Amino acid sequence: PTLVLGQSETPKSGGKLAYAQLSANRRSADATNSRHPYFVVDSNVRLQWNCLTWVNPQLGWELEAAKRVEPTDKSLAVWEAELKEGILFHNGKEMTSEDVVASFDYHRQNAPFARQIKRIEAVSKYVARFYLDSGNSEFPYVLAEYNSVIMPAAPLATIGMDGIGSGPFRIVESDPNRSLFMEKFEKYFAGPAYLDRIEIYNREGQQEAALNGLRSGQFDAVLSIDARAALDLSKDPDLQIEAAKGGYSFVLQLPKVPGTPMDDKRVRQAMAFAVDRDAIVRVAYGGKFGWKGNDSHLVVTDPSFVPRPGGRDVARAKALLAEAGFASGVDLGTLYWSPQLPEAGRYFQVLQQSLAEAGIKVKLEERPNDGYIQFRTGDADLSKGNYHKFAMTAVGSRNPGISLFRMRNAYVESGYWRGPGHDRYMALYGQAMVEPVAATRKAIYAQMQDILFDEVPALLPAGGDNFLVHRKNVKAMPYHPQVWSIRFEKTWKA
Amino acid sequence: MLASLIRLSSRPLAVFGVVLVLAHVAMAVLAPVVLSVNPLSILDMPLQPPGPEALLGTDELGRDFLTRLLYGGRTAISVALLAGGIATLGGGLLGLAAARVGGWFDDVVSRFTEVQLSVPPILTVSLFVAALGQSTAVLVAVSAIILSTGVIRTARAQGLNLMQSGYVKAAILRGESGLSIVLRELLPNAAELLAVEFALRASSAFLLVSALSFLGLGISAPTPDWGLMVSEGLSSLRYQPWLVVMPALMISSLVVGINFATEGLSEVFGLEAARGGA
Amino acid sequence: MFAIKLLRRLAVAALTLFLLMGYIFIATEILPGDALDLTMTADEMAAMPPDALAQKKHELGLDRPAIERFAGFVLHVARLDFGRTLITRAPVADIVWMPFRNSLLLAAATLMVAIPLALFVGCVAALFHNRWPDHLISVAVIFGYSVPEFVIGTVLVLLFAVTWPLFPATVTANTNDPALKLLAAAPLPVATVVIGSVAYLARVLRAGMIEALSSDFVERLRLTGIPEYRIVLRHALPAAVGPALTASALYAAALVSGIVVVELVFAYPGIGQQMVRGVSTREIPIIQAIAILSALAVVATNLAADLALYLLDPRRR
Amino acid sequence: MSRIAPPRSVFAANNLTIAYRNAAGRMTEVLKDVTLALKPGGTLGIVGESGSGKSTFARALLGHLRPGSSFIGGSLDVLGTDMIGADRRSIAAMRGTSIAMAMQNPLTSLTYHMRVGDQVLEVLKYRAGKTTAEAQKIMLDLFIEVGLPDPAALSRRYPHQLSGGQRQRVVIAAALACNPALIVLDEPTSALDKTIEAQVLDLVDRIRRQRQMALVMISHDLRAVSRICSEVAVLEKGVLVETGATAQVFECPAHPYTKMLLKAAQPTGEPPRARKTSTEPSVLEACGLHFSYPAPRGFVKAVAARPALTEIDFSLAAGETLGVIGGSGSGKTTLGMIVAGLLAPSGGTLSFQGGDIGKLSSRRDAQQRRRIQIVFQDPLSSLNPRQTCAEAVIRPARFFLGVSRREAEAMTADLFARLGLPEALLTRFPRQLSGGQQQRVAIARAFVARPDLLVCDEITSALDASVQMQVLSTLADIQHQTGVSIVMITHDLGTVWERAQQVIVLEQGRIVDAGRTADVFRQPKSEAAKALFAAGVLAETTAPAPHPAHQREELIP
Ligand SMILES: Nc1ncnc2c1ncn2[C@@H]1O[C@H](COP(=O)(O)OP(=O)(O)OP(=O)(O)O)[C@@H](O)[C@H]1O
Ligand SMILES: Nc1ncnc2c1ncn2[C@@H]1O[C@H](COP(=O)(O)OP(=O)(O)OP(=O)(O)O)[C@@H](O)[C@H]1O
Ligand SMILES: [Mg+2]
Ligand SMILES: [Mg+2]
Ligand code: NI
Repeated sequence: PTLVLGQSETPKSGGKLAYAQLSANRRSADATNSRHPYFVVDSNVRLQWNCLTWVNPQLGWELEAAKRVEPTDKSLAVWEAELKEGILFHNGKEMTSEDVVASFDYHRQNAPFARQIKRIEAVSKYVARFYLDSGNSEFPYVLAEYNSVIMPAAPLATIGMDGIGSGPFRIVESDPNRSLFMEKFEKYFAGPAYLDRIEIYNREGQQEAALNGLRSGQFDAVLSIDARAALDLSKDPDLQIEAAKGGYSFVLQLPKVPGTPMDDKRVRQAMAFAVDRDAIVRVAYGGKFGWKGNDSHLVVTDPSFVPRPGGRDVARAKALLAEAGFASGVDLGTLYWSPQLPEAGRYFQVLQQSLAEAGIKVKLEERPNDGYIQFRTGDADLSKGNYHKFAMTAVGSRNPGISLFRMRNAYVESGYWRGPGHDRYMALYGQAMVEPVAATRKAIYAQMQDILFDEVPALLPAGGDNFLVHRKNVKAMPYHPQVWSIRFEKTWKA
Repeated sequence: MLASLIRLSSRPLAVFGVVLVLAHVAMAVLAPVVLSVNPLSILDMPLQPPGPEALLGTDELGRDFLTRLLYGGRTAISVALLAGGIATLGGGLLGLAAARVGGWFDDVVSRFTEVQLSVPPILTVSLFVAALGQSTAVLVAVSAIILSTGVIRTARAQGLNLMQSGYVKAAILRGESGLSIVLRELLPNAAELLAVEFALRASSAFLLVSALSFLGLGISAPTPDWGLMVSEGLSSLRYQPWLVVMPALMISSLVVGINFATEGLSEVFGLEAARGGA
Repeated sequence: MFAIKLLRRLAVAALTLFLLMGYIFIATEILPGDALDLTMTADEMAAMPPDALAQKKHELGLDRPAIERFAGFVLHVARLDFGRTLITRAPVADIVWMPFRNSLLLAAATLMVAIPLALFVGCVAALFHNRWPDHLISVAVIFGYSVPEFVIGTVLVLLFAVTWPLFPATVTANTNDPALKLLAAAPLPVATVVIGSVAYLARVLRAGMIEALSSDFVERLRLTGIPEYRIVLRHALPAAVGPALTASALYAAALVSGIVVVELVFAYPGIGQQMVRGVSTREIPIIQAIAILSALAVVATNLAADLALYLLDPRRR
Repeated sequence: MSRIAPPRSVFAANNLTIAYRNAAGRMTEVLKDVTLALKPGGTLGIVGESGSGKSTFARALLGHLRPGSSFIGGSLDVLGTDMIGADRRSIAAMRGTSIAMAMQNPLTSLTYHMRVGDQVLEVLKYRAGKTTAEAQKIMLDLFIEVGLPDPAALSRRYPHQLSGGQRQRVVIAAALACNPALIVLDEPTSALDKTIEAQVLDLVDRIRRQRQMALVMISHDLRAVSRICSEVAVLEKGVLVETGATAQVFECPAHPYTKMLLKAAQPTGEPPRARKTSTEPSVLEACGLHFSYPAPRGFVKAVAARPALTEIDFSLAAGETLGVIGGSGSGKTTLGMIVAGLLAPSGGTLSFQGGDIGKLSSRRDAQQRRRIQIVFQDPLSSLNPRQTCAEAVIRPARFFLGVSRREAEAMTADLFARLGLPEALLTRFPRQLSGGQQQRVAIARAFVARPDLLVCDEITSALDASVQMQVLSTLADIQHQTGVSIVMITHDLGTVWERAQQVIVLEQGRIVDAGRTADVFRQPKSEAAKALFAAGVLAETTAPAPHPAHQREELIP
């Protein structure tokens, strides 16, 4: 990939970069799996690993480990990827199609987006072929997901556990939940990185501690600071803020357990009308750095994004509740949240208060990020009648295909949305995926969003931009709307 | 009693303590009377500087900070008073009874206090909160259990001392019932000690609840609470330090006040020896 | 005779530990709600078919009688095996062990600084009893233990890491780092705990010293013209340390509580982090393990204090 | 440079006044205008009731005042130094070397965590500048001089491993270490029991003579003073009421206070005659009583405790008094508690009016509980500070007799009157009463139950001599009126001599002597009893009143 960084100084090699991350899209990590790509994700993905493709800050896809990714036919259901030659893993082995097959055999079973891959085979030493369950014109985006890294081939039970990737840095030390130390991989296929060492410290939920560390000189950078901190720190002459427009937003997953209020469309609609999106943008994102969500996973920067018609309407919300039989208000129980981003606490308190004004009672309970996904989903299995919990999750910006796919049935983020509305939605999705004309596709996406406005399978009230702050002596350290797509191989210290 | 109060009034630090405590109590009681703003409602822009609309500005959620500050002690103080009261009364009676009854009963009570004292308070709370969920009732009950151990020990020691006195022996020899001895002979003579214990226990309950709220295990948002406000305000420490400083000051001044007052009281009552300096 | 006393004291400690396990077991396993309730919401449970529920209970060992489970619990704990976490099924001992060491380290460092400091402060206060240095110290001491650790910690960071960047604001050392490296990374956490501890210890010591200095034997020494420094150091201090020791041992539990809070303020890799995480994920086994380990530490401290008392006070031998 | 002439007196106090600031902030004088001197080599005894200012004077001699008190007038010159004006340093320089003091309480005035030898060495090293080796030798000599057995081994012990008498000797040895010109002994014997007391007094007298030093001895024990001191000063509430040669002052005391002290110290008259034991039914009968305190609880059994009482037999007739005497720790209190029902005997029988009472009071029947009452040693602690004096009596009246409140009040008022307590006291709280009044209220509480047996455990030992007499005569009056039997536990032989018909002597939990008072006193059968009485005999040579043990008259018809 070519990074246009627009710097005039000549980069220097060497040095150590220590940064704290405040957001981690983490599964639980314990000593046995702390190096696995699935357990400490986001800020280390492109440091340690490579995927076949990469999504750039403008949210367009580019080639990464592959030199070619294309469909084999018009159905768009079979795709071929050809690896660049001479990509070495940290253990010195060359990356081949065998590794791609082994990796995706694992991903197929463990990563939600990779489930669409029905089969994968090695065609030649460098070419692998993917067979999808249906056509998907945006499949290269799936290959850029954080879960889609290429690991050295190994049995399913052990693959990825050693933490060996092909990225510009390799893990030398890991402390579950606390830190990850990496050193430069000299034989990185795109040329060695400038920095000798990167130390990542996990300070999720502790922005203040992280910023104190920055001020006291312990850290060179802090990733995913909130809008207000960014605003304040931009006044500091020693520091520089990097912003990425249209970053994370929060989904409220509404488990539609039969017989509970959330199963009733009118209650969900009432929520959509009651929530004070402006207040959230104001409080959590300082007014200018956030955007009002439209209850789809689309991000405001996306050309296909359609704003939700009409503003906040408490009276309407109350009327809907009354219609659903909750004239004196409804208690939805506990909403579990985790501090995946520094502003989350404020975000959900505003949400809670604004829902309360319409008579919708929600209790908040904080859970640590670590293990939160397991906690939230439990052993959700609709066939057994197990639902996940009434909880939130942070979602990063994606291409429309991936974003809109997240409302499918049998998925936690849609809260197991079902019924005719859902079926119409998914039919439109299938249509869009094989639609070659962009404008037509956009029209279909707009129709899909209309369905969401009416059905409100999940609530996505608002989102905000991504910020990182670094010292001025750190050069070429850009941020990205997708945190897992950041890359620091061109970053250097003056 | 009156004489004790007069002697107390000659100690400037004790008076200072009593005044602090009374000021806090007045504030907690009067908050809803003087203030018309709902401490939960979100007014406008967050982190407004002090102004005519919000005298101390707004907090990070855009709620009136003064209102929240004045309301901020109510929950924790009520929890502390309740827990302290239950602990003092229950623990006091239990300790005195253990001293009177002796034998296996004393053994059981003493073992219980020993065991309870060896589990750090915060862990006891954690255990119960994890098992029973986070609620005010759980907080009160668990704090009361934790604090009662100290009271039991003090009361038991005092009880054993009193058991040596002629009037208790005389009552035993008369054949008075255990209850009558505890209530008639022991309790009145441990009353001052228990009063001081109550103040101390309530203040440690308050500190405990504040620390728990700070950790996110105590009183939960959006209830205004000083411990919680300190932790919420940390992110604004640099813009509006008073969001942290004021609630921290509230917590500290209340506890300092209680401690000054009780120090004075126990000196006036001549209780240092009975309390064993701890 | 000493050996017998020692044995008896050890037996008492062992009994305390045993009862403690019973207490912790009852608190977590017999009280309303078992491990199952904690990992699932009521709706989920209601929606679960009975045989699946029974299967689940069996997996977690909840279908055995309480006594049997308690026996198992005790036997496992005796081997320092704290079972597996409810969610990830990872061995609890692995999760808790190093953080526990780190917290002990923090406690030890704290005491190493706090005890000499408290001795000094306590002696000064006692020597100047009822004069201005004593009054000053008494007031400072009350402030010291009235201000919560999280406030002290925040103030220290603000002063010595942000305003004057002398010390690290947050602990970057890793859980498995060697002891010295960890401590070198944690001057402010240590200072925070020290402030509260010194206040408490100095207060106890001051009381002990005042009592010792007003004792008959000190008066006799004064009337014999023995130099004051010798009276204080050789006669009064050892007599004051005894009661202070007993009181300090009681303080051990409070110290652990303080440490837990400070660890969170500074992201120190100790049990505090694990505890809060454990509570919010309802990982009872983790909290159980932490509670047992720290109680063990407290019981051991009490034991050590008693032994020290035996050595200090010949009357007890 | 002329040598300082030897002072004409060891110390001279002129109008010395010392006051302390009380809790209310007012100055209270504890010594008023005391003028007193002692010539070199002289021996002075200072006597007076508790709180009369004896110890205050003793400390003042060393230039030391207790915290809170100060010199407010007069002068005090000790060995040529002005103790009021001199700076602290020069006063400190005199302490231990020129003047030394042995404190009132030998049991607590040694540092408990230091070997006793080291504590004497310390004085020699720091005060006399001796090297360790020199000091070691002097220390051992001193120990021999004060009569401590096996000094080398003993010096390596800790204070608690020494008996009270031995500790007192160590304290005296430390005071003597630097060979002071004046030694002050503050109640050297009050914490000791009679036998040891005699030995210590002997020792003091001998050493003083050998070393030719001046001695001030403070005591409330007139016999001890008359034995050791050639001069005596009598203090009453801080005022010096009488001084002079000991023999003269004691022979014909001029001041009424001195007379009162003397009278209180000497028993007079004869022991009351025992009624015929054969005809009178016995109220209380003990047969083979046995008791041991439970060994301290634990998992490993401690060495079994020595029984506190073994093989106790006695009987007490109605209306009579049984005296229980014996050294400290001999089991007197234990016996009293068993009789009262606070402890249950572990063996033997105890019967009261024919019924078995060998059990705890809680298992006795209500009548037995009512008929046996006890009065305790410490008058203040025997009354509930939170109840008025009337309430203390009304409660048992109603409890035992089931009378109405009004009746109980009337009974209380009546009892108060009979005990010579002013009616005004009814509504007061115990702290507002004097010690003697408190003790009489306690007696009233016992008598309101109309007991047949009263246990008195050292009921006067906490009281001043003058008050003791009042309490005892009150008790005698009411015994006369009600015909109650009394078990009188005391270490005051005089009281037993005067009030008890029968006496038992306990030693180490056994009865070593028993019988009619006169018999036991005259012909003690056991060594323990002999030692007990020998200590009492001391005063006999100097005291004016004849000692009971030497009256040769037949008491029993
Ligand atoms: N700080 C003090 N300094 C001096 N005297 C005090 C002080 N506090 C109380 N007093 C009182 O001074 C009076 C004299 O006490 P002192 O010890 O000299 O009496 P004493 O004759 O030695 O009595 P005892 O026979 O009980 O030892 C007592 O009434 C005592 O209570
Ligand atoms: N509660 C107790 N536990 C164990 N031993 C005790 C207890 N009380 C007293 N003793 C022991 O029992 C023995 C008798 O004690 P008791 O108090 O009856 O003596 P006493 O004759 O009243 O002595 P004194 O004259 O000093 O009052 C002593 O050796 C004492 O140490
Ligand atoms: Mg005296
Ligand atoms: Mg006795
Ligand atoms: Ni005699």
